[in-house]
Amino acid sequence: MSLVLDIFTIVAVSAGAFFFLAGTVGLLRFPDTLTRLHALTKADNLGLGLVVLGLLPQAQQPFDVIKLIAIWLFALLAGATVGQLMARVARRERPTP
Amino acid sequence: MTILDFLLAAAAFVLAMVALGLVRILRGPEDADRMMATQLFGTGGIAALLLLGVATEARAVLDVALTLALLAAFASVAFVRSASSSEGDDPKETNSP
Amino acid sequence: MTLALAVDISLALLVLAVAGWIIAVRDTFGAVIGFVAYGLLLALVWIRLAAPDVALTEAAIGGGLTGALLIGAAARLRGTEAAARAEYPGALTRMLAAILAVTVTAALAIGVLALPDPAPTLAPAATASLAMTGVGNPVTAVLLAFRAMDTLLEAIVVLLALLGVWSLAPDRAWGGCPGPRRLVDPDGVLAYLARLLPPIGIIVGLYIFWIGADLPGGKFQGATILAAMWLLVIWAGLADTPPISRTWLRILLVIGPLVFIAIGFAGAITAGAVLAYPEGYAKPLIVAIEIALMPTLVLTLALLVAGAPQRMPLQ
Amino acid sequence: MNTPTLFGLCAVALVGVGLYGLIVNPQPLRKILAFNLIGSGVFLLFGAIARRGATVGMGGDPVPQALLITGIVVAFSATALAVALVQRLFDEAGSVTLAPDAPARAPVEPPDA
Amino acid sequence: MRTIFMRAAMARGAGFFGFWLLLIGPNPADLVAGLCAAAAATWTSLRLLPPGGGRLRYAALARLALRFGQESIMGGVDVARRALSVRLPLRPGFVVYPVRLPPGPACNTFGALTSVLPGTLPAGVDHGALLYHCLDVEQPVAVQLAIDEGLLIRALGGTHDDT
Amino acid sequence: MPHSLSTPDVTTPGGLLLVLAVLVPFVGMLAGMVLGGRGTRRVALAILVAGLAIAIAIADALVRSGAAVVYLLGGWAPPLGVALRADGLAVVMLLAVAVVIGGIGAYARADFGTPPGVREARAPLLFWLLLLAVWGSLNLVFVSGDLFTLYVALELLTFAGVPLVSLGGSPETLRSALRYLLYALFGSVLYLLGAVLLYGAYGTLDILLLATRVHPEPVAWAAAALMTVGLLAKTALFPLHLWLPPAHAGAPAAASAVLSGLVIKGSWFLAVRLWLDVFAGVVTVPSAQTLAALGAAAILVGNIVALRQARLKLLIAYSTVAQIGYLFLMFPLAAGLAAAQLDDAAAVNGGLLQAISHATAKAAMFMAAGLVYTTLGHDRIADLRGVARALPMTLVAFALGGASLIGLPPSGGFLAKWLLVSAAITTAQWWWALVMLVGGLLTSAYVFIVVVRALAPAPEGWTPKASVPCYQQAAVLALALGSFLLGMAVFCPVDVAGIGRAVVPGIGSP
Repeated sequence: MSLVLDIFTIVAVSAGAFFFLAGTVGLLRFPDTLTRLHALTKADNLGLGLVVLGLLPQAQQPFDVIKLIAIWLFALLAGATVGQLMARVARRERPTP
Repeated sequence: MTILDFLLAAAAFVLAMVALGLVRILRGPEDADRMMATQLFGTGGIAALLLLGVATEARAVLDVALTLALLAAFASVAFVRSASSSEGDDPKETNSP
Repeated sequence: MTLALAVDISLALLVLAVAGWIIAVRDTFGAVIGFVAYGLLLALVWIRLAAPDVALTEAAIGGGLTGALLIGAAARLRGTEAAARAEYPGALTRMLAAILAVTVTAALAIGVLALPDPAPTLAPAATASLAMTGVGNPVTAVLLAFRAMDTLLEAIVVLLALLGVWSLAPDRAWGGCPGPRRLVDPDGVLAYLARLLPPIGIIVGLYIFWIGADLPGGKFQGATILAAMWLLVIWAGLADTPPISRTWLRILLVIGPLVFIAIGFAGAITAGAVLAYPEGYAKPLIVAIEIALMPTLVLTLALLVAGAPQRMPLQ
Repeated sequence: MNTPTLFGLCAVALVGVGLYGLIVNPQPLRKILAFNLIGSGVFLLFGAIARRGATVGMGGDPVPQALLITGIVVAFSATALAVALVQRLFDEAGSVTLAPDAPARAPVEPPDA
Repeated sequence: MRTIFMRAAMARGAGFFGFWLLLIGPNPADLVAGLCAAAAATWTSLRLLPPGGGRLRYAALARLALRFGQESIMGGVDVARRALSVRLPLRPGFVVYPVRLPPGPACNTFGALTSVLPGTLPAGVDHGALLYHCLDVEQPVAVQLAIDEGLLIRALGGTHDDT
Repeated sequence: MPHSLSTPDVTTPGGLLLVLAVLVPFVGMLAGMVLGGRGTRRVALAILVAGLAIAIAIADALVRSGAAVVYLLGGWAPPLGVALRADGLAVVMLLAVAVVIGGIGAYARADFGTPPGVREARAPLLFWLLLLAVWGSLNLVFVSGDLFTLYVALELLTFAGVPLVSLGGSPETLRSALRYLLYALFGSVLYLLGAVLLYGAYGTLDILLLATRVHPEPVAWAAAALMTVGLLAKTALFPLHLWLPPAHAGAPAAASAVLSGLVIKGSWFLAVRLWLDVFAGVVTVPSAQTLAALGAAAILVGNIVALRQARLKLLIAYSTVAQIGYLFLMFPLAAGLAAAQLDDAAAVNGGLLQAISHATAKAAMFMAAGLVYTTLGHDRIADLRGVARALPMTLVAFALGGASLIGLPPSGGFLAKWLLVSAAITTAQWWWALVMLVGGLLTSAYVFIVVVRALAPAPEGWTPKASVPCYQQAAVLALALGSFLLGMAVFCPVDVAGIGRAVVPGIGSP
C-alpha cells in the first residue's frame, strides 16, 4: 500500500516538476509579455496542483489534506486574477492592435 | 533513495526552474515582466516549500504555504494599483480631495 | 543528509544571487521586485533553519507588506532615476566600499566559524519553565512571559513609527485619510479579488493567530494577514482608509499596549512582579493580551503601509 | 560544514552585500533596500545561532527565534517610516537627493522644481 | 429579500466555520474562537459581496468543476507543448468575446475560469465585451468560451441560460 | 514566581520605580494619543511632573541602599528573563534627563499649543507625544540590563527623534530627517549584529552575565567593534557627524533642544555602558585611543566649523559636534586600561558631568536661539542687534550656557573638563588635556562673538517682531543656570555616580 502511494507521489510530483520546467522554458522562449503570462499562469499553476496532488498521500494527518488543497485553490485564485491584471497592464504598456 | 530524498530533489529542481525563470523575467523589458517574477516565485516557492516541508516532516510548513498562497497576489495588486492609467476597466486613483 | 546539504547550498547561493541583483540592478523598480522574491526565499531558509514561527513572519511581512510598500514607492519615484544615476559614486569609492564590505564579511565569517561548540543555548531553560506559562509554543512563551517587556515595547515601537508616518502629513490634511483616494471599477478584476479573498483571509489570519499559543503562529503573523486583507479592500476601492482623527481609531490603536501594561501591573499585585502572571492564570492572561494586541497591530501595520494622511474625508 | 554554519556564512555575506549597496547607491530607496539586506543578514545569523542551539524536542533555541520576530516587525516599521519620508520629500522637493550640500543651499536658492 | 440575505448569511457562516474546523481540527477549546472568526468572516463577506438572487445548482456546478479540472490540465499541457516544441508554434493575437453575463462578480468568475482555458487570457474589457489574448488565434476560442459561459450561467442559477 | 537558577540577581526595594520610569512616559503617550488636541499637552505636562518625582524616588532608593536598584521583569531572572538595573551612572542620567525634559516642556508650552478654533493640530500633538516617547526610550536605555531590550530602546529613540527633526515639514528638514534615519538605522543594525554575535558566543544578552563570560577573543572583538561603530553613527561622532548639524538646526527650537541635549546621549550612554561593563576586559588600549582621537578631531573640526557659521542655530549645532568629542575623550582615561591601578572614577565622573552639563547648556542655548528667532524673525549672527534689550534674560542664559561649554568655573562644564584633564595628566596622556584647552579657546571665541553682537544697541525705531512670554525666558535661564552651577556637584557628600558599580567584575582585568 505504502509503495503504491509512494509511486503515486513520485509520478505526480515528477509531472508537476515537468510543468514547472515547461513554464520556465516558455518564459525563456516566448516572444512578448502577454504570451509569457500564458506560460506562467497555466503551466505553473498546473505544476503546483500536481505537486499538491502528489503530496496528498504523504500528509501526516487527514486535515493536512484540506490545507494542501486550500493552498492550491488560493494560489489558483491569485494566479487567475493576477494573470488578468498583469495582462491589462502589459496591454497598456505596449498596445498591440 | 527514499521518498523523502526524492521530495528534496524535486524541491531543488523546482527552485532551479524558478531561478532560471527569474533571470528572464528580471531582465524585463516591461515592468509587467518583472512583476511576473513575484508571481512565479509565489507559485514555485510554495511548491518548493511544500516539498521541503513534507520531506523534513515539518507540519508548520503548511501554514507558511497557506500564508504565502493567500498573499500571493498582494504584491501584484500593489503594482497594478501604482501602474494606474485612464482606461475604464483599470484601477484609477486620484489625489483630489 | 548530503542531499539536504546540497539543497541548502543551492538555496544559499540563490539567496546571495538575488541579493546581489538587488544591489547591482540599474533601476530601482527591478531591485524592489528582486526584494519581494528575496523575501519569499528567506521564508524557505527559515524552514530549513527549523524556525517555522519566523518563516511565517517572513512570509507575511517580507513577502507581503514590505513588498507592497516598496513597489508603490518605487513606481512613484521612477522619475528620479536619472538624477540618482548622476550621483553614482566613482570607481574609487566603489572600490573602497567593496574592500570594506569584503573585510567586514571576512571578519564576521571568522567569527561565525569560531563560535563555540557545543553552542550555548537557552532551549533547556525555556523547556524547563515552559510548563509555568501554560502555553505550548516556546516562542510564544518567550514573547509573552520570559521577555514580555520586549514585546510590549515592540508594540509601542510600531505605534511610534506610525506616528512618524503621520507626522509627514501636510498641515492641511491633518486628521484626514491616509493615502490617495482610489477610484476603481467596482466590477473589475481587482474588486473581484477583494470581494472573495478577505473573508477567507480573516479565517486564515485568525487561525494563525489562535494556534500561536501552542503551535507556530501568533499575533504578529495573524495581524499581518488581516492587515493585508484590509489593504486589499482599500486598494480595490471597496473601502476607504479611516480619517486619523477618529476616536475609535485612536482607541483601537492604543488598546493593545494599554491592556498589556494594565495586565502587567496587575501582575505586580497578584503575582509579585510586573508582567508576571498568577499561578494557573498565565495562559488565559497571555491570550487576553494577544487578543487586545490584535486590533492594534492590524490597524498599525496596515496604516503604516497606507502612508501619511493626504486629504480630508468626503462629507 | 552543516546547515547552520552554511547559512551563518550566507548571512555574513549578505551583510557585506548590503553594506556595499548602502555605500554606493545614492538613491534613498536603494539605501533602504540595502539596509533591509543587512538587516536580513543579521536576522539570518541569529537564526543560524538559534539552530545551533537545538536540543532534543526543540528544533532551535526559542529565545533568538522570538527576538527575530520582534526584529522583523521593527525592521518593517523602520522601512515604512523611511519610505514615507522619501515620498514626502519627493512631494515637497521634486527630487530625493541626499547630497550633503543640498540643505545648506536650500534657504538661499529657490527649491528646484 | 430579507430571507435571501439570511439564507446567504447562514450558508456562508456555516461554510466559514467548516473551513475553520478543517484548518484547526475538532478541538472543543477552539470552538468559541472559531465562531468568532466565522462571524467576522461572514460579516465581511456579506458587506463585500452582497448576496444575489440566484441559487446555486449543484449538479451544474459539479459539471463545471469537472470541466474546469480538465481545462486546467489541457491549458498546462497546451502551454508545455508550445514551449517545448522546436518550432515554437505561436500565433498570438486578440479575440473579442461578446460576453452575455452582466458586469459583476459572475462575469469576473467567468474571466477567472477562462484564464485557465488553453491558450486564452482575459486582457481587458472592450465596450462590454471581453478582450482575450490568445496564443493561437486560429483555435476555435469563441466556441469554447461559449460552452464555458453556458455552464457557468446554469451553475449560478441564472435566469437567462438559454439565450 | 521567581525562578532564579543560580544568579544573585533579585529585585531590590524600589525596583518597581524603574518599571514606572520607563512605562509612565509611554502610558502618557498612549493616553495623549487618544485624548488628542489640547488634552495631549495637559497629559504631557502632568507626566513631566510625575516622571521627575519617579526619578527622584529612584535616586533616593539608590542612595539609601547604596547598591544598584534592580527589577526582574515577570520574576524571570536572566538569562531567560530581562532585568532592569539602575546603578549610579544610570540614576544620574535619569535625574538629569527628567530635569531637562521638564525645562523643555515648560518652554514648549507656549510654542506647541493647539491654535484656537482647531480641535487638533499636527505639530503640537506630535511634539508632546514624541517628547514623552523620547523620555521613555531614554529611561529604558539607562536602566535596561539586556542588549536586545536596549536595541528596541535605540529604535524607539530613533523613531521618536526622526519626526522631531522633520516637524517643520520643509524639504531641507525632510532631507535631514531622512539622512538621520538612514544613519540611525545603520547604527542600530550594526549594534544588533554585535549583540547577535555575543549571544552566539556566550548564550546570553544580559549585561551582567556577559561581563562575567566575555573573553578577549575574535568574536568579542568583532562584536565590540560593530556595536561601537553603530553607536558612534547614532551619536554623530566625527567623522559620522554629517547628519547632525542640519537635522538639529532645522527643527523647531524645543525639538532641537531635545535632539541635541538628550537624544544623542542615549547612544553615547550605551557605548559607555558597553565599554565599562561588558567589554572592560576585551577592549584594547589602541582602540580606546582611537575613540579619543576621533573625539579630539570632533572637538577641533566642530569648533572651527561652528566659528564659520552665519546662522545661530547652525553654530549651536556644530558646537554639539564638538562637545560630543569631549564625551569620547573619557574612554582611554576611564576604561581601566592604561590606568588599571589608578582611580578611574575621575574620568567616568568627568564624562558623566560633561554629558549632563552639555545637555542642560545645549538645551538652554537652542531654546535661547529659538527665542531670538521669534523676536528678530531670523537668526543671522551678523545681525543680532537689539537682542540684549529685548531678551535680557535669554542673553544671560545663552552666556551662562556658553560659559559651561567653554568650561569656566564654577560651571558643570568646568568641573567635567577639570576631572578629564586631571585624569589625562595622572594617566600621563597630557595630549588630550591639550586638545581640551584648545577646544575651550575656540568655544570661547564663538560664544564671545555671539554675545558681543547681541549686546550691540538696536537701531532707532526698532521693535521686536513678536514678544515672547516671560516664563519661556525663565525656563531657559533656569536650565542655563543649572548647567552653570552644576560644578557645585563637587561639594556633593555622596559619590552618587559610583554607587552600585563595584559589583561589576572584569573592570581592570588584564
